[in-house]
Amino acid sequence: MAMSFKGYALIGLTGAIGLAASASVPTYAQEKGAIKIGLMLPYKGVYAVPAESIDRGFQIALEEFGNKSNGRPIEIIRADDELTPSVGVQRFNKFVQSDKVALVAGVVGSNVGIALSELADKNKMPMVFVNAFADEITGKFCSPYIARTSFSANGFEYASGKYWASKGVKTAVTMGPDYSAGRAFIGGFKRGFEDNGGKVIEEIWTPFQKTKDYSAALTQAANSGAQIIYAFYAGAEAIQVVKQHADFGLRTKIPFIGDHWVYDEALWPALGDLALNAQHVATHYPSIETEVNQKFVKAYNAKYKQDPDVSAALGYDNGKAIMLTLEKLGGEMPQDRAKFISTMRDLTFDSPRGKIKFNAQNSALLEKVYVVEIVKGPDGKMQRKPLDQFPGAGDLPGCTKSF
Amino acid sequence: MSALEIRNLRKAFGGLQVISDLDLKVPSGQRHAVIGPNGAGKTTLFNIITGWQPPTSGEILIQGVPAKQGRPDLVTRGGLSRSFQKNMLLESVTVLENLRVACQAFDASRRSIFQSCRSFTDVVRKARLAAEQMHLDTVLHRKVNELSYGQKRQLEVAIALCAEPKILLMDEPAAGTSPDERTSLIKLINGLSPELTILLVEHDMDVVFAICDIITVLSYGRVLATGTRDQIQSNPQVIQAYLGQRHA
Amino acid sequence: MQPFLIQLLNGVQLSMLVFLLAVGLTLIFGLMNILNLAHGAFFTMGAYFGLVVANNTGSFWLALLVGPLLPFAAGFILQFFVLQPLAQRGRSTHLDLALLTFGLLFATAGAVEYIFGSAFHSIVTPDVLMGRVALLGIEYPIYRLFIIAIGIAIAVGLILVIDRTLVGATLRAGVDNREMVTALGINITFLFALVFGFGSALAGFAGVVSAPVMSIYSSMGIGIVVTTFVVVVVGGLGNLKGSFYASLIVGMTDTFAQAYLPEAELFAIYILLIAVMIFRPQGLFGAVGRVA
Amino acid sequence: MLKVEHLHTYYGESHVLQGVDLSVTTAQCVAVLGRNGAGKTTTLRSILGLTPARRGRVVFNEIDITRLPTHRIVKSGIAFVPEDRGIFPTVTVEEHLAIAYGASKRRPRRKPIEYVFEIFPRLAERRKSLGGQLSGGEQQMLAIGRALVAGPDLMILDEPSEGLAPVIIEKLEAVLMDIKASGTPLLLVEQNYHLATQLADYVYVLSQGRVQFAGDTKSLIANDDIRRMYLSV
Amino acid sequence: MSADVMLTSERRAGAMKPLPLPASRRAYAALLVTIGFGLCALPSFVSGYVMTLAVEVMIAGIFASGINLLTGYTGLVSLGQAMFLGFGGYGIAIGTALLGWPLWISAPVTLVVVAAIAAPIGAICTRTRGVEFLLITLAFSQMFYGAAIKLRWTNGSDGMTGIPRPDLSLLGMSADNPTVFYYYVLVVAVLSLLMLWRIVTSPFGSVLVGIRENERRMMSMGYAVANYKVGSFALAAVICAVAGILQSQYTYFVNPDAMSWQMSGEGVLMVIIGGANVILGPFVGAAVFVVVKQALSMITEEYNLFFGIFFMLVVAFFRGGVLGSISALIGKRQ
Repeated sequence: MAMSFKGYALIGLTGAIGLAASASVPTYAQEKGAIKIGLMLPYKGVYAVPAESIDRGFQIALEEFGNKSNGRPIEIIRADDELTPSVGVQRFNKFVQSDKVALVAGVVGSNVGIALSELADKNKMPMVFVNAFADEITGKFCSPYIARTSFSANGFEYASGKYWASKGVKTAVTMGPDYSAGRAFIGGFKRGFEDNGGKVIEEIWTPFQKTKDYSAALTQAANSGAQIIYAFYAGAEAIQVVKQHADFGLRTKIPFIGDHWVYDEALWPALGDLALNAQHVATHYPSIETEVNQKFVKAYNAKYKQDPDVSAALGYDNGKAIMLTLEKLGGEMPQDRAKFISTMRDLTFDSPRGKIKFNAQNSALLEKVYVVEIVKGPDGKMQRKPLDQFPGAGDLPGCTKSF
Repeated sequence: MSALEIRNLRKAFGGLQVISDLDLKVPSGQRHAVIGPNGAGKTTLFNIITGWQPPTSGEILIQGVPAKQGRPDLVTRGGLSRSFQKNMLLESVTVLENLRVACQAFDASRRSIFQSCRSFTDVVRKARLAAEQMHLDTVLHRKVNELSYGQKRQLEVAIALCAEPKILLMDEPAAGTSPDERTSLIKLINGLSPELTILLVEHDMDVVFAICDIITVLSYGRVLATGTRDQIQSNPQVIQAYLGQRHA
Repeated sequence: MQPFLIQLLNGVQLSMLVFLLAVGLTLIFGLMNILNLAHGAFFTMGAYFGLVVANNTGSFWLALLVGPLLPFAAGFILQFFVLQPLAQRGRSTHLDLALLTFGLLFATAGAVEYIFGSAFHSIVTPDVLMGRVALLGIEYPIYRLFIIAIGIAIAVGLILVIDRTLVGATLRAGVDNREMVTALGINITFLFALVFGFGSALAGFAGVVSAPVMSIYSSMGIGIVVTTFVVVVVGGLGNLKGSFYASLIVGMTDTFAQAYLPEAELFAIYILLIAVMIFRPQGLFGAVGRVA
Repeated sequence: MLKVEHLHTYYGESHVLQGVDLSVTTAQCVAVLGRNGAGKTTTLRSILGLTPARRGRVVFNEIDITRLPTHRIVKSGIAFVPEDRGIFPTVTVEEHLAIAYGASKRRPRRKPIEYVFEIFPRLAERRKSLGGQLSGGEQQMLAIGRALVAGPDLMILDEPSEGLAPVIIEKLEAVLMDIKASGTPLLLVEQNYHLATQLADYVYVLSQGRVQFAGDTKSLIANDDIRRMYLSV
Repeated sequence: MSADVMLTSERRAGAMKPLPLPASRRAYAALLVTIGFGLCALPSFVSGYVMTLAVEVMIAGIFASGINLLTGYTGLVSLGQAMFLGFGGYGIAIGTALLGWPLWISAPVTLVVVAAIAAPIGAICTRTRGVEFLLITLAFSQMFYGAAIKLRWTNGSDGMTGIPRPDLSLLGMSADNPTVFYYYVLVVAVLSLLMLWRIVTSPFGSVLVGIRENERRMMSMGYAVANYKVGSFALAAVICAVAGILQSQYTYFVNPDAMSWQMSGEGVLMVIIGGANVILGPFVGAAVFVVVKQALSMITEEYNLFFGIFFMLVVAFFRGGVLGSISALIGKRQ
């Protein structure tokens, strides 16, 4: 039972070999010249589809700048956070300590975003979120090292609540995945809806990434007596819930209303006719007739032979904000890395979805939110038809730090 | 007072009556054997006495105290220790460690968490003594799974002795041993303190006669006869049930 | 009342799906004393193989028929060439084997991702089973009723086979006394491997059946296998009828917790399991007649 | 027809059989006697491949069966009645017979199951009962019946009389006599000296995993020393 | 207390024969010291990332050591130890973030609470054995995992952030610095290891080994086995909770994933890789695990596949784990 000394010797030997081996791992010499950007996205799992689009949009933005900033090449190092905070932390550490990146971009899940915000702050590593819409990211967890190039959940969904209340809907039941972003989106809708005379009767939360069969939740929702179901789901979860809503014959009883993630272009092949005639809020759709957007859509179409979805547009904005900031800084990451983020905060630029400005907590603000309907176009393909448009709402307060 | 007294013991598995109306008294210091054909209920009897199985009804007094059901550890603490028919040893640790753990069970140190076992030298000394008693001192630092079968049988008894019991139950201690091993085992057992009460289950009649003065014959869960060697050998019932008609 | 009825049906439907998985697990445990943590892997294999068949032929029914063949082969091979020899060498305890199958569970999820990527897939519901039927004042999707019917049919079929046929008698005999069955001239190793394969095939079958309702994705088997363990333990390890009733109990608990007590939906079944283990460690439906 | 040569068998490290030789010829009943732990049961288990021998040879009907798996050995024509009778508690009497019949390739009698019910009318009465509900005697009958339906060339019985009441043993003796008379050779391990000497033509006495005596039954009865040393009180 | 100690040391000098030891004992001791120095000096000659990996290895090693006490020493294979990893992390998070206690109060309180929760859980679980034990521990951990996802005041599946590292400003250091944190974890790991070493060589530990070897025999020796099993369960839980505290400090946050059954499975795997019932086995296992996982994730996205296969091979062919196999090899050659 007590270990023999032979045992010790073995352990010692093994340990020594292990140490020698680990010591001999070559440490990556900082390549002079290239600026390394760590791009962290959930390439696998329920958000694999938006992740892929973001990556593509990000590349389009970089190509616009010739993949160079002030003559220095840009190198993207990718990592998969698996939409799991603990994995995200490991990948982040690898970015910082092994890959020696200049900054980290990406991140879809707000759960991962929350975990990383603290880490970025402690490591003084600039972190430019592409999604991570939860209001807390730039509220409670705000940091001089963190920026978000998209928008906050409240800024977007408040308009949705307002729109549906204005359409005469009095009561709603909400459904969403039970995690930070889900709560933030549904919360935004609820504020907009109730501020304008609506009433959310019941909130149903399904476990994030765990629920595959929504029959029990949908049955409860249908039974709540509300006029509509308002939901936030994305990727695979969205397909699942929309299909099951139809399976149970609820389309005639209680409409299932969502936003541009529930009815994302990327999901149209899977949803088929179920997406048709859905009305939803959007920050971007391909046919927005601005010069910047048309240019982006063209470039995207040329490279990927399809129209960009909203995630691609957000990925593009993420890349563009980073490139513009680098340009302003002369292609150098400043010694004080907080300066990178504060430089970004001062940017104003045109993006496919409108003019981008940042607030004091480094979160991009929405210039406008569109309401669209999915219709069959003259070519028989589905497309979006604009119905209405609102100004984006402000972010929720909560940041106690000042920078 | 008897060292062990069994009153009116019954045990049934489902509808099958394994032990019925069994009474047995073993006075202090007696060497008592229980024999009987397979399926006579010997092992069940042992399991009930040692608290492994609850009786259907009846009472067991160890040193005058009723035995607690379902707690073999308390039975051992009450002064009754057993060896097993099939070796039940701590196979991958040393002989000394087996014995040390056995002795430690009766030492206050057994609950100590932050002191090395070796610092409790009393326990180690007792363990060494137990080993010497059963002639295992030459293999103290061998792992049990490296021992010969005979040595394992000796260790089986030695562990039971570490509890310093008043009553020792031995379940076929000689099963599977060679004649030499058997002879030495008998010698060792006969060398134990005469105050120790021994209850022995054994098939090998040579071993039984060499160790015990009183023999109880069990058949179908009942006591057929109790008596000395001669009484048993001349009992017609015993001859019929156990020894065979043509063979007495 | 109506929503309650729908939830009831939802519960039965989930129960039957879980039952299809639990059957194999409990048969394998009852006969071979192996806790097959890889059971979820066979669920995944069946679903993906069914998906391949459905994509190439466009037939759901063919997928349902052919999909389980791959898990059958995999299960047979696993038992006959890996688990059985390891167990026979006497070096591996049933816990080692359980851990080995744990590795297989993850290897399968990884392999599936390697081949099919991480996207979510679905098999289209066949036209016959599309739509809803009206009953007792509610409308319910036909496909989900189909799942219920399949579950009950397989439960009844299996119980009949095991209670009434020679093969069933041989299996019961194998549970009672494996060595004696060998000594009657029966190649029990082969027979058990067949049963292992059959149990795996049922898991694969469940994978195909569930595809139109739930998605097909690489780690689909990892989540559901834990629920299946709960069923198998609540029903009494190795007890076929027990696992049928336990499927119903667990499926209902899960569905009704989701519907009426969402705070507890993720752990209601575990509380159930722990309660059962405290009061009846041998499972609700005893150890009597383990397979039958 | 059965020849066992220099059989050495181990349980783990324990050397149980230390070179056992024995043989059974056609229409003969052979008994193996000895005390508990002498290696009798192990000898049978080694013949059947349940505890394979490490060294030595078992030849049956001119085929070397030493390394064959048990089910193949049984299929080659050996039927086994184990010491604990090996009755399946959750299987009915009828099914017991059906399983054994189904497993054997040879189908010697037209209706072997009916034949067993003829020999053991008690079993016919209980054909729907589960194995676990049978009494000890009924279980023993079933175990023998189950061995018979396979139509074996050799029957091996391990202590058939164990745990049976004397009346039942008498009945058992009669049945075994019949089987012997019908031409099926028997290999029998027995502690019941009386039964063994009644049935057997030839006797082996085992002790310490070795054959200590081999000879016809008469010579054993005549040999007091052997009986005293290796068999009983 | 001190009288006792004196007594025993007197006895040691007097009565106990010195155990026969190999002459090379000093050489082994020297080797151990060398390793110690090596670990202390590690930060001065490797990159920050290797140090981060070393931190991960040590934390995983402590976690696996807790499992080893239960699995390797007591013979109870649990698939639910991750719940205590999570308890450690959540305990510290609740103490510091929700209740506002300082770390030096939160940490010991967490460990005490974990022991208090683990004891009744252990009492229920250890009534079963083998596969049932495996499944009931799994059920318990799944239950807490589910509860952690659902609980609002611990932020549900998002988990809790802002977990502080120790305040070392008195020493003029900040634990946010990777090197300082490395030393902090090293110290805790060595202390945990020493504690574990104490436990397994103690009388209590020898009873646990006895239970692993033959539970029935231990009962018939007079041990109230059930109590020891519960004790072992609770101690193992505390060690796992220590790892949980470190893990949450390392990442500054904790979420329900810490309690997932995959996490428990990985812990068991580390024990098996390293060699069960060897005190350093879990650390070796953790090192192999972390390094292999890291290497695989650099080479391929599909490390689940290779990892699963690796797992199967280890279980099937290297029962004694790395240390056990090396030791068996050397044993054969001698």
